[in-house]
Amino acid sequence: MAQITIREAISQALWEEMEANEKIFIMGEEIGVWGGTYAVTRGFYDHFGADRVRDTPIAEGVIAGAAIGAALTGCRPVAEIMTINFALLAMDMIVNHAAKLRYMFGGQFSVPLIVRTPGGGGRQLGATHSQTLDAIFAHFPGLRVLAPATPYDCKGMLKAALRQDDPVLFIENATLYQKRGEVPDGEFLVPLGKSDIKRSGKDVTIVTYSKMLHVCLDAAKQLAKQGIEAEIVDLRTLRPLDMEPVFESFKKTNRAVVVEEGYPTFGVGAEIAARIQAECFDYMDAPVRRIAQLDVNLPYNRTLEQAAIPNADTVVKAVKEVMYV
Amino acid sequence: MAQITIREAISQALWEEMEANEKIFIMGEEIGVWGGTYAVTRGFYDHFGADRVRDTPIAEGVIAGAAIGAALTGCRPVAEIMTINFALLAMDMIVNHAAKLRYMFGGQFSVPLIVRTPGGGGRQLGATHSQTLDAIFAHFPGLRVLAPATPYDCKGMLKAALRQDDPVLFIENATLYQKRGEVPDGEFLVPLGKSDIKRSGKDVTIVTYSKMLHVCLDAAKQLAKQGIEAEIVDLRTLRPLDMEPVFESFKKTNRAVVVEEGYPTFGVGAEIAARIQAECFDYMDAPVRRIAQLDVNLPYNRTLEQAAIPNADTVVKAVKEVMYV
Amino acid sequence: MNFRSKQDYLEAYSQMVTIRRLEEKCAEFYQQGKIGGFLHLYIGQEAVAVGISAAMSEHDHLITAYRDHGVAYTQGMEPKVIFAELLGKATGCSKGKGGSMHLADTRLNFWGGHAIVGAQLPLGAGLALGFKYQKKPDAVVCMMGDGATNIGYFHEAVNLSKVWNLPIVWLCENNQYGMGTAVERASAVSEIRRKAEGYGITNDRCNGMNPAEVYKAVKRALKHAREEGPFFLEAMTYRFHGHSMGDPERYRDPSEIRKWREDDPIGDWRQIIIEKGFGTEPELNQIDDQIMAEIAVAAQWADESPEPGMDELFADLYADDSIVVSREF
Amino acid sequence: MNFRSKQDYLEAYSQMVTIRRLEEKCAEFYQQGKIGGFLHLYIGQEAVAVGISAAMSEHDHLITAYRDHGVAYTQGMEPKVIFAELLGKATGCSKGKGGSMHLADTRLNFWGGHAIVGAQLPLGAGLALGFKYQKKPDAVVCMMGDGATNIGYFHEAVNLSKVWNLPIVWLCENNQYGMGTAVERASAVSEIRRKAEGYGITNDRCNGMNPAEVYKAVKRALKHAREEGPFFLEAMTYRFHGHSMGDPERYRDPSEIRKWREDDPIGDWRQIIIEKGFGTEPELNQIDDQIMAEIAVAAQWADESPEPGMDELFADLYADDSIVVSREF
Ligand SMILES: Cc1ncc(C[n+]2csc(CCOP(=O)(O)OP(=O)(O)O)c2C)c(N)n1
Ligand SMILES: Cc1ncc(C[n+]2csc(CCOP(=O)(O)OP(=O)(O)O)c2C)c(N)n1
Ligand SMILES: [Mg+2]
Ligand SMILES: [Mg+2]
Repeated sequence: MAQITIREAISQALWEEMEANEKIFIMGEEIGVWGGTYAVTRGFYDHFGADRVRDTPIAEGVIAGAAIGAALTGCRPVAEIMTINFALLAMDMIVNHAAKLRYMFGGQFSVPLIVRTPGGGGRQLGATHSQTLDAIFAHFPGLRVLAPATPYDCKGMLKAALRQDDPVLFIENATLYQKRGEVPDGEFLVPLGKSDIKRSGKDVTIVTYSKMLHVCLDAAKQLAKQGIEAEIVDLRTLRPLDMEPVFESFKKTNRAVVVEEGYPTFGVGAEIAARIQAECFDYMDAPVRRIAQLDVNLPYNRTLEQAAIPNADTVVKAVKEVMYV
Repeated sequence: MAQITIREAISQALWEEMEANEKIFIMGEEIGVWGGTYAVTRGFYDHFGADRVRDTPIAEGVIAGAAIGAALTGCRPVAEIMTINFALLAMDMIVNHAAKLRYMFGGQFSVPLIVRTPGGGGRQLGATHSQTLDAIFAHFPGLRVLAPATPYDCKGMLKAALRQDDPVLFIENATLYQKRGEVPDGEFLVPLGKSDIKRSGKDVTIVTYSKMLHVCLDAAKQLAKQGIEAEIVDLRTLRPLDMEPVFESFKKTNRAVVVEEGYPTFGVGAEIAARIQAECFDYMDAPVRRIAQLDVNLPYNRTLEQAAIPNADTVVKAVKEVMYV
Repeated sequence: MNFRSKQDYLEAYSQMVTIRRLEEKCAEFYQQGKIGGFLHLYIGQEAVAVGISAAMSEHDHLITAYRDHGVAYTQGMEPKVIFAELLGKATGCSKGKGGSMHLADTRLNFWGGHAIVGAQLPLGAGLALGFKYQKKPDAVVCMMGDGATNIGYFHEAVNLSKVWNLPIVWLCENNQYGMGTAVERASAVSEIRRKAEGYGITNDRCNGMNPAEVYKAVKRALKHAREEGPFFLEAMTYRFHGHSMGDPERYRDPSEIRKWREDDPIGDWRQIIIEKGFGTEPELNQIDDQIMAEIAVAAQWADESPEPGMDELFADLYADDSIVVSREF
Repeated sequence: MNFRSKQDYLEAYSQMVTIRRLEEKCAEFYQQGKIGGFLHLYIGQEAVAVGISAAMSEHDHLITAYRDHGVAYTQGMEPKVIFAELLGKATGCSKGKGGSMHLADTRLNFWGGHAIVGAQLPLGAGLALGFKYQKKPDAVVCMMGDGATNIGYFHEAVNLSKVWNLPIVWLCENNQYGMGTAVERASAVSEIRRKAEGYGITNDRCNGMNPAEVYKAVKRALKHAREEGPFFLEAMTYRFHGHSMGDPERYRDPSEIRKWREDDPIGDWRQIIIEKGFGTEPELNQIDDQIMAEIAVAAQWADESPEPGMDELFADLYADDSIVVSREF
């Protein structure tokens, strides 16, 4: 097992699959000559050439749209949108076209497309550049929305995504690229659409995904010192949602906290909480608590911004609340 | 009290406020010479002239963006986006600019803008033209998202919206324009951000808004015949959410069904259900049930489409489930 | 078809008349409440579709907007299948799930039918990119209305096509209006082809009321697209009916419509055929009658076709059949 | 300023040097970790900002992208306020909530600082619309990078400005790159002004390394905007540093940068001043020293300014103070 970063994991997944399958090409702003804004595709341009590593104009609509069109012809494009904030400019293409063409045309069209894009706040980029927009994309039937949080999951899920035929929004987190973790040396895939228990515990269920997984793991360590064993379910995929592991865990612990980085209202946590109370009503010893960023735009000032984003302490506090301790 | 349609109500609100305030102008596709795709602005072009009733190119980004810019200078533009589906093309302007400028620039900027747009399905327009995208816009802090359902609320809330300084997304429903209801003869306003009890009842709380209000009112009639008295809370505003009347009602009835027209997952109902279980945990006699369209794209075929959208029967069934009858 | 023989002239005539009758039948179905949603008729613009498809080879592909019945037919879709889709039947090209605005048949190199104005431009650029990337000899014709040339997608797609030198013909059907908005009320330039100059793209304008002229222009454009890169073609045309069914048509003068109707592409083409000695009035009338009968048969077949089953609600949402859609919340 | 007097020449010099020193100090703060987020320096492009603001009257307004420190200053924002915003302080123009990319001061007719590429174009068109609607004599200068001219917003906004004949100058700072992408790798035409042709908009190109030439061109452009409608101006310039701090700069040759640096707008302008006899080396050095001292004072003031209080987290989200933000979920 090798220790690699998430940057390396994603890079390796792309590289290996591109080596294996000529139908795959990548396109996006600054992915070629520059090497990727987050250096994920460094070295790709020299190795694979300008045909397979395509720098684009700043034009998110046609980046997504042309990738969809190329996917229709049987290619497997990976379109990079520099950050998920700019994906709003490609939203019509992603949710009205990538997500609908197969259905709307009675199964004639296939859109084996991946849109990779990093989200998240905490880097003092101001309100427009710090968003976690996962929930609004995951709202749409027809899409697969993935948001893995470890090098293992990132590599295995991206590789799996490149071998199936549905349009995928692959959400990364800009502050996680340096995160290290173990991956097997040889080839491996991680099945899509499966939530995963990242820590076992009997006292409380924490449901989370992406960057907040690591915040929750930290919180769980603190909690363990206080004798509380949290079970952490990493959703990994937001659409289709795999709730079974959540329900199973909840039926054991009878209380849950959902932790996400985005805006709270109409966010990811709402859906999880709503499903838990619907499916596990008789098992509820406390209401499900939701932790998210404050329901405001993110400010530039570091102190204010950090105060607006969930951290391990916020999670610990919420867990104690649902445990009534 | 006069009986008027929602079309007339919105039209009157615009007309009266435009007469009273020169800063207001309206802009959008086909609102002028054509008279509005849904005839809401019929007669405006002749009366107010081309300066105040501005037909635009088909370019949703600049429709919203130019309206924001004009609002910054002290005008009160009302931008019409022909349907909410096309608002995806203006999404960056609405959620990254209208909703953020005041905050991001430390209070210097004011965006007294209204974006009017109709949503909803059920007219065989196919997957891209039949969406109810309320939840994804209401996700964003800084916006006001209104979605009234009666002529009274439409007129009173639109007039109130035109007299305050925050950016408003005013969501109409394309199948409700003919809906009739009473409005006072003289001038009146309806305060923004207040949920409203549209039917009193003691047995179950139905939380809904926009078109589904009428579906729920029908369902309540059926239920009454079976001895079940439903209380119906009309949210009217999705951001900021006014949950107090919901909680109050729930604490009385101890059970609730949330009914919306949009996609279920990460939809409006999730937020409402999550808040109810959080705030009224000790009052819950049953889990909150959510009714929404099926979690698929909407098909063109009428039978299939109708089967995918909630109706009174769906609501009745759900109510009976939470009442365990 | 290369518009050199009598046969080709008659074939073009027959195609235009078929589209006309097909559209008239659609209007009737709509009035009967059998077709729902929006219905955008192609009447008046028939020559454009006929000319385009005639100029296309088996390696060429077409994508367009919601006003798609005409090209669906000239690309080879049978009228009965078109009707079936519009009636929401299981036998429609999209199994009744797409409707009027979403006709397509990938086997006919016909990629739709797209209802978001301008969306077909990025998608079209993508088709061209896909073919070029796969080193196929294929080229793409991407159609759009005059109104669509004002949306951001136009700019992004046309620019990219030049930067990447994609094998694509941008074909603007300038029918003078986007809904009720006359070209000059929405576009900085009313000669739409001028927009191509801003991208350094070779361009041309043609008479969209004559199938042979469209054919010639598209033929040249496709050659250019394949050999050198993107080409922009503006076809001047007019729609004789409203934007869609129910258009109050307050925005144009009846006299303007009358004037254009005098240049009915079908009537004019009849004249040309007769003048060239390619056919006589009675011969053409006979074609008319035959088409009328065929359309009636096709319409009846579609009308009697079965509706899609309820399972279609969940079918084809994902390629991966193992994905189960939640039904209870 | 009209660049006729010695005073104006020295003022322009002083402004350019101030921007340069300000940016250098920003870089230093960034390296110390005191400035966060993205930091886009204006070094090399100073003459553009100086020329633009010189040409603007009290009735003119400016809006730009994230590379905004230079114009913020030339529009009248004090260096200490700029520093304060970048340091996230309560004394910043946006109370520390906007940061480097979101400088603005509406009292200075300076409307930001916008970080979404191209977003300032629709907003700028809207400003012009607002002034025109209110029958004010005001005109707008909307700046953008070369890279921004490829996004859909560009097309929609520029087209609208012509259709509605808005009083606006579209001013493209062509610094040859959008991040690491050279103009010709992203744009169908590398002479950006050519894009204006597609909208029938009068256009011009100027030397963006000389404030007097920028001034002249903008003056003419603004006159045109006010009297006739939109104008498009391309200013040729170059950024001497990376796109933002941390740019690996693998995309351009050091020799190219060297070559451009030989045309440093400040150095060249010094030369011109000396040649015209408007100043001597020692006089100019004295100005330099004074600016250095002023910048140091401003930086210190900002550095010592207080942070915004925690209440700012919820302040100015809505105009309506009665709106309470939920905090527990
Ligand atoms: C993005 C978007 N905005 C608005 C509409 C509504 N709409 C449908 S067709 C149309 C007019 C298009 O005109 P044009 O491109 O000239 O095509 P034509 O109908 O004349 O063939 C409009 C505004 C839409 N479908 N999509
Ligand atoms: C919509 C959007 N896409 C991408 C980005 C990321 N981005 C920021 S600046 C930039 C380059 C812009 O280049 P140009 O317009 O030439 O301006 P310059 O930086 O040269 O001043 C990019 C791609 C963004 N901020 N917004
Ligand atoms: Mg048209
Ligand atoms: Mg640039």
